[in-house]
Amino acid sequence: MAEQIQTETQSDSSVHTGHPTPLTYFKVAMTLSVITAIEVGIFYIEDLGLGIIPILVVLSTAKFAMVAMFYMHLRYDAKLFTGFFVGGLVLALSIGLSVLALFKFFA
Amino acid sequence: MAHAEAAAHGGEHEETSTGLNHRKLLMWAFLGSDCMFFGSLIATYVVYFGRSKVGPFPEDVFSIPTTSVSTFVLLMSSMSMVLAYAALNRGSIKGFRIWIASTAIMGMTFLAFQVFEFTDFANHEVHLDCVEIRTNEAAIEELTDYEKTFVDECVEGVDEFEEQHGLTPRTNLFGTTFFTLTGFHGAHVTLGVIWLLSLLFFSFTRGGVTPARSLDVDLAALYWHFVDVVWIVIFTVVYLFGVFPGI
Amino acid sequence: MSKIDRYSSRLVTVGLAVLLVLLAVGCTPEHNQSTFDATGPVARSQLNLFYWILWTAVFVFVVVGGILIYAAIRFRRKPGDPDPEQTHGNTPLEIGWTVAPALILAVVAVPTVTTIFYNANSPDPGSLTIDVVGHQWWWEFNYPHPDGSDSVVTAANELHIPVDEVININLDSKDVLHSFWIPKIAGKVDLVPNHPNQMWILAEEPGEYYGQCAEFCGVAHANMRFRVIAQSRPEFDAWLSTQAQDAVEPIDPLALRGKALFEGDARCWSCHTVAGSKRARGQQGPDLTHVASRAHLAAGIVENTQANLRKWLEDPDAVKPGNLMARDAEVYNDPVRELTGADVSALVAYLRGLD
Amino acid sequence: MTTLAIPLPKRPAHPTGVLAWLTTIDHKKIGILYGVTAFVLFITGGLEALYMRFQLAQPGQDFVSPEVFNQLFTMHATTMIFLGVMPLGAAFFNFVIPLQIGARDVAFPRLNAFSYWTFLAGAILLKLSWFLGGAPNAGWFGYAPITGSDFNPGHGIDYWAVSLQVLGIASLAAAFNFIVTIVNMRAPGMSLMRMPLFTWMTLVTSFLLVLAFPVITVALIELMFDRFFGMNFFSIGAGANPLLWQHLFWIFGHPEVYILILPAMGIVSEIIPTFSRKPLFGYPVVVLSGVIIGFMGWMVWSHHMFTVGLGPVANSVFALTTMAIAVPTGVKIFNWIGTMWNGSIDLRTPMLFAIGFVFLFIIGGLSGVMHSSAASDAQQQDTYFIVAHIHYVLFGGSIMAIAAGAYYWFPKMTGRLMDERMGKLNFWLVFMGMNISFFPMHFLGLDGMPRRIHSYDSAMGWDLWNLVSSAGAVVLAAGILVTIINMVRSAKQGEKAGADPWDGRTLEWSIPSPPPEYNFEQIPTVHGKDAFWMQKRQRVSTVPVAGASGDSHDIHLPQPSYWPLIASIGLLIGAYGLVYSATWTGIIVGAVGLATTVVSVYAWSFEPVNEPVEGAAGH
Ligand code: HEA
Ligand code: HEA
Ligand code: HEC
Ligand code: CUA
Ligand SMILES: [Cu+2]
Repeated sequence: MAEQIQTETQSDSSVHTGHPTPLTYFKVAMTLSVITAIEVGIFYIEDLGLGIIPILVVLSTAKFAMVAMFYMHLRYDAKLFTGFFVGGLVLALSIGLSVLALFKFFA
Repeated sequence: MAHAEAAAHGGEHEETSTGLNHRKLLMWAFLGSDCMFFGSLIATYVVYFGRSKVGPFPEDVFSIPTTSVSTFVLLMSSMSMVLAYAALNRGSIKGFRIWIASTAIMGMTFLAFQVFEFTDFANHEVHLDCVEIRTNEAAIEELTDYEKTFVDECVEGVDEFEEQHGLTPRTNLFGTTFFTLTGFHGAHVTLGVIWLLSLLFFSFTRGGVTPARSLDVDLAALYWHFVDVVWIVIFTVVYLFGVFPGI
Repeated sequence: MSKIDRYSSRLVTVGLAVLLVLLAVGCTPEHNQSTFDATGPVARSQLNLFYWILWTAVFVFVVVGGILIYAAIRFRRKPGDPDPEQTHGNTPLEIGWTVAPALILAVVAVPTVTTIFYNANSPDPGSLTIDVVGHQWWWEFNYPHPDGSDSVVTAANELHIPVDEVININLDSKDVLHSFWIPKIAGKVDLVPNHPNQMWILAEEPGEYYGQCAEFCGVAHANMRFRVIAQSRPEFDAWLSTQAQDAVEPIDPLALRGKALFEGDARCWSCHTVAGSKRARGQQGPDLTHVASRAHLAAGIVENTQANLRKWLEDPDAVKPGNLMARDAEVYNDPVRELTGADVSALVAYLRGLD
Repeated sequence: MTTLAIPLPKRPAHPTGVLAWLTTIDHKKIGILYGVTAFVLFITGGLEALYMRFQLAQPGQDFVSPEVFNQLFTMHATTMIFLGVMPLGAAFFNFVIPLQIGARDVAFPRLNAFSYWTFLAGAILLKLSWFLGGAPNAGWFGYAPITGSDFNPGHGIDYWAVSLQVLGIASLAAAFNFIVTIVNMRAPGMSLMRMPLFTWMTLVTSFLLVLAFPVITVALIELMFDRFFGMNFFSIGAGANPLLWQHLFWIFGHPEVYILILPAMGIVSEIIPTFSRKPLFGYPVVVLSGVIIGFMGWMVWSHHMFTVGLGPVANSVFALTTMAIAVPTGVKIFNWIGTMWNGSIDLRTPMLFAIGFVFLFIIGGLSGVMHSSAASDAQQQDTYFIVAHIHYVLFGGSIMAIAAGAYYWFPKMTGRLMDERMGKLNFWLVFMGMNISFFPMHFLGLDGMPRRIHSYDSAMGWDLWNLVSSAGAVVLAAGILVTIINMVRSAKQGEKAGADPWDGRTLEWSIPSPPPEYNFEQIPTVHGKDAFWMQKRQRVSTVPVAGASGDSHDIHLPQPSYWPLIASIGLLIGAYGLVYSATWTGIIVGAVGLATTVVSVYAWSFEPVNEPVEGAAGH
């Protein structure tokens, strides 16, 4: 079991599936721009009310994920890196949300 | 070639227990840690959201179109950063220089926007068209909460009311938390720009920046992209949610 | 039983005895702030919960600590011992000692949650409500006016409550954090500026209870105390209606001179309120309208006697180091305005009359 | 594998004397520096405690003024936690970890030196406050708003905030370093589940550090901005909520207490198997429980805020999560006992301290569970009952384990054993003193004695137990005096230890004491847990890794460097300037310090790398 853990990481790091090309990077950039444009666009639709929150959360999470996966090449890199980063990220997110809840922010 | 290939992957085939490079591991651990840093700043901002006792409030000062442009610039800088790294790995030092320079320039553009924004907020003026207010009942509804508190200044004979009510870090909770959060993001960007410019500079020295040492660039790039994703969050949470008129 | 076994079981017995003796001498309900002498439902619910957990903890301690010491003694190495068997674990055992603590905790968790909710929700939100405001380093108590109007009756440092009635308390602070604690009646709740809190209390027996600020609040934190006087309803009503009245006008010439000083050169008026006086409307210090009716001075620090009042006015810092009157009142920090012995006598005469 | 273009310079002649210590980047020397410095600082914290105990020995005493008393408890706790226990832990991380994992150094040796010097800078800055206008006085958790300039003019709080930031930089740098070292530099064959327990707990602790310190960094930044620039984070007039500070502080603070105890648990998990001659019982579960404790440490912070008015729902949730931590902690305790069971127990001093640790920690942990019951905690919070808990877990826990570790690894560090008879005396004095001093505090707390009071009235009935407690502190001090004497004497004339005085189980015992600079002549290959024990008993040989040189002359170690030291001096100067940033002198001094640091960081990164061939890159 222990051995497995190690060899797994080892093999992960040496697998390089389909390296991205500048074209990929460009496509990602275009997608990011389009999403940003959508975000700013729907911002002016007042009728959305509170509904804008989930929409924007989803859209900006998508942007965040794309940058992390492609530009920071987490998608192609060792899982351990993703672990370190996502660990901090998820912890920050959950604690942040708990603090807001404790301040009755959602009430 | 085999050499460049190895380097292209950030020297992953090192003789370490995991095969991963020390510095790269350090960088990722640092980024995880920095999430907690920005998480705390953002939480502070949100906890105090809407609790300022005096204005100006977000809707008085924010300009979404302006910030959208600077956001766009920062996003594009991430693209040019990754292209710089790709160029270096291809062995094109010239391509690298071009892209890294444009990344730094876009970073500086973003900072310039921020400086502009900060001074603009600090010099914010309350501006009321008193004639309009007197003649058109609905005009008051259009004002922000903060501006409404000045409606009484529109006494007979005043056609236009104008007064400086800037937002500084001392003005209210909003000013304090906003400037601190975006200021620390700006400080990260500044550090990044210095880093990028150093890389550009050393690409002119012998053996300074080479495909074999692309890890140096990789680390700077990770940092840069991280600063970018933090802005993605700030832009949504602070700017878009902050002044969305529908909420 | 081997010698070692006997030895260690005796050790455990002795240890247990020592522990029980310690616990017995440790509980001293007669002490002023003992939590073992609960005289109200809130404190009692907390005490019962405490006992429940205490015995659980003692049980765990005796068992686990006992086994630890037993093992340390029983398995001592003797010269020439071979290596012991190299066991690596025992799954059923390990599951057992994961589940057992979880079960014990469940036993503690249930009464914990019920008590939390019991204490949080006042059984009678409509009954007498007192606003408590914490100041560095004294207490302000505001009661609803007996005439039913919206105005309040302000007192300081002595909380009078009717016995056997639910009292609702609103807690607020104007400066730093404080904590409101009457060990025999209820556990503490903090006073947090910009974050008002509520609690409820009930005293079952008439009498005087000690209270104390429990959250560090600066130099005189140790001396930020108060008393709770629980009395019968009629006594309480009588007390409240006296407190609602304006201050007594002095007739004695010395006291009159004291009043003049108070409302004049000594500048006491800038910090203290004396109801009925036009000048004395200050808010920084305790309300002195009925200061003579209080049993203690300076937040429960000294008895309110003529001599102590004199000492207080001569040198407040000597009575209560660091207090804000000594720091900020001009008569103490501006040599030109210093009070003479005669001034003090006059002020004492005046204040002693304010009952 | 990255091959270096530049030829490695010849290994330089070693600097000698003081210079050798100032420029060293050898993890063992840095470990010793950490240990000695932190021990001295621990004693200063102890002296601060003794002052308090003298003052409180009898009612109504005037031995120290209330102002000074407030500074005493603030400095006592800040010192003990940040300058005592944490760096004492770091001393062991530094000295032991590379040896336990079979490495020649840490991943970033110069960063490691920087961590130490920066820690020293922070310590100096904090302690200087006593002499430069007054120490901080708002308690170790510095609750807003009493730390604000309105209620706290003067520079005490500035020193506190700034020095904690400096110490934070030191801790963060060290933690990153140890994460990379442990993840990346294990000897071949040492998989995660073969790592010694102490290494494991160090890894968990390091993760807690890198995730917890940014939070207090932000809290302190907010405090500093309020104080220096008149911002409003905690300004009541502007509508700020002081609970924000409390949340940020305890989100850091609770993981922090596990940062203080997990290394201790790691130490004990090494000592108990060694002196019982048995492998650690239930190794995977002990590892897992450590990880779970580290993880659950994030879900309980509001148990320090049961009385601030979070409401019954939040209080219940945090009460339950807090109680739950007793389960993984209990698992550890039971597995230690399981290790001793049927063992062959040698009650040498390290083992005595280890058993003392387990015993006292059970008491401290159980009083922790009592606090976790939010409703009854309303009677205990901010009383001496809490003070009792603090000291049972921190003294009975962390310090006892650190003492155990000191006796255990002293021979490895110095080549000499500590005196056994004095060791026993040491243990019993400390153990008795600690109980006499801290057990009565339970009674005092339940008897209504609040914490942080500079004096009390005889009428309250607290005289007896306070006197007993103070007497206990004197016994405790005597015990610690014995530690000092024993250490100093043994370092000079103690019995020669040899490589493996305890019949140890882990790799550090396979090399000479004190270890040569390069640690391992040949990097060992690991075939299981307790690698060295296996080698000794089962005759499994450790074979050198292909490629690693077998000849110590060929071992290239990173060279000593000035830059870490200079960078830290820059930080010290800069931080000192920051305290006075309201004045021009302050700003100038601060700028000079900052510039020094920036320059030395640049110089550092361009210094010839001189990486050892093995790939332990020192960048
Ligand atoms: C090393 C440091 C350390 C450690 C390890 C702990 C461990 C624990 N602490 Fe402690 N704590 C502090 C340091 C520490 N604490 C400090 C410094 C403060 C005060 C801060 C201040 O205000 O200044 C504090 C305060 C504090 C409070 C706040 C009290 C208040 O101010 O009102 C609480 C409340 O829940 C608490 C709870 C706990 C619990 C439940 C544990 C648990 O982790 C303990 C778990 C261990 C055991 C339970 C014992 C062994 C287990 C068994 C034998 C199994 C069987 C057990 C059962 C079934 C119960 N602690
Ligand atoms: C690791 C942490 C740690 C340690 C080891 C200690 C150790 C001790 N503590 Fe500490 N303490 C805390 C952490 C710690 N404490 C914390 C977090 C608080 C809360 C603070 C707050 O409220 O903010 C606290 C608070 C605290 C208080 C309560 C203050 C108050 O609320 O008013 C008291 C009171 O007695 C006290 C006493 C002691 C004593 C007597 C020791 C003893 O164990 C000390 C033993 C050491 C010595 C006695 C030194 C030996 C010295 C010599 C031998 C000198 C001779 C030699 C030479 C000069 C060469 N501590
Ligand atoms: C700067 C404000 C200030 C001024 C001026 C001032 N006081 Fe006070 N006074 C206080 C404060 C604050 C307290 C509460 C002290 C404490 O208990 O910590 C107090 C307490 C008292 C008390 C005790 C009240 C009680 O119930 O315990 C008396 C009596 C008193 N003041 C009388 C006077 C007299 C007489 C003068 C004028 C000579 C005076 N004060 C001037 C602030 C002031
Ligand atoms: Cu008020 Cu302590
Ligand atoms: Cu805690």
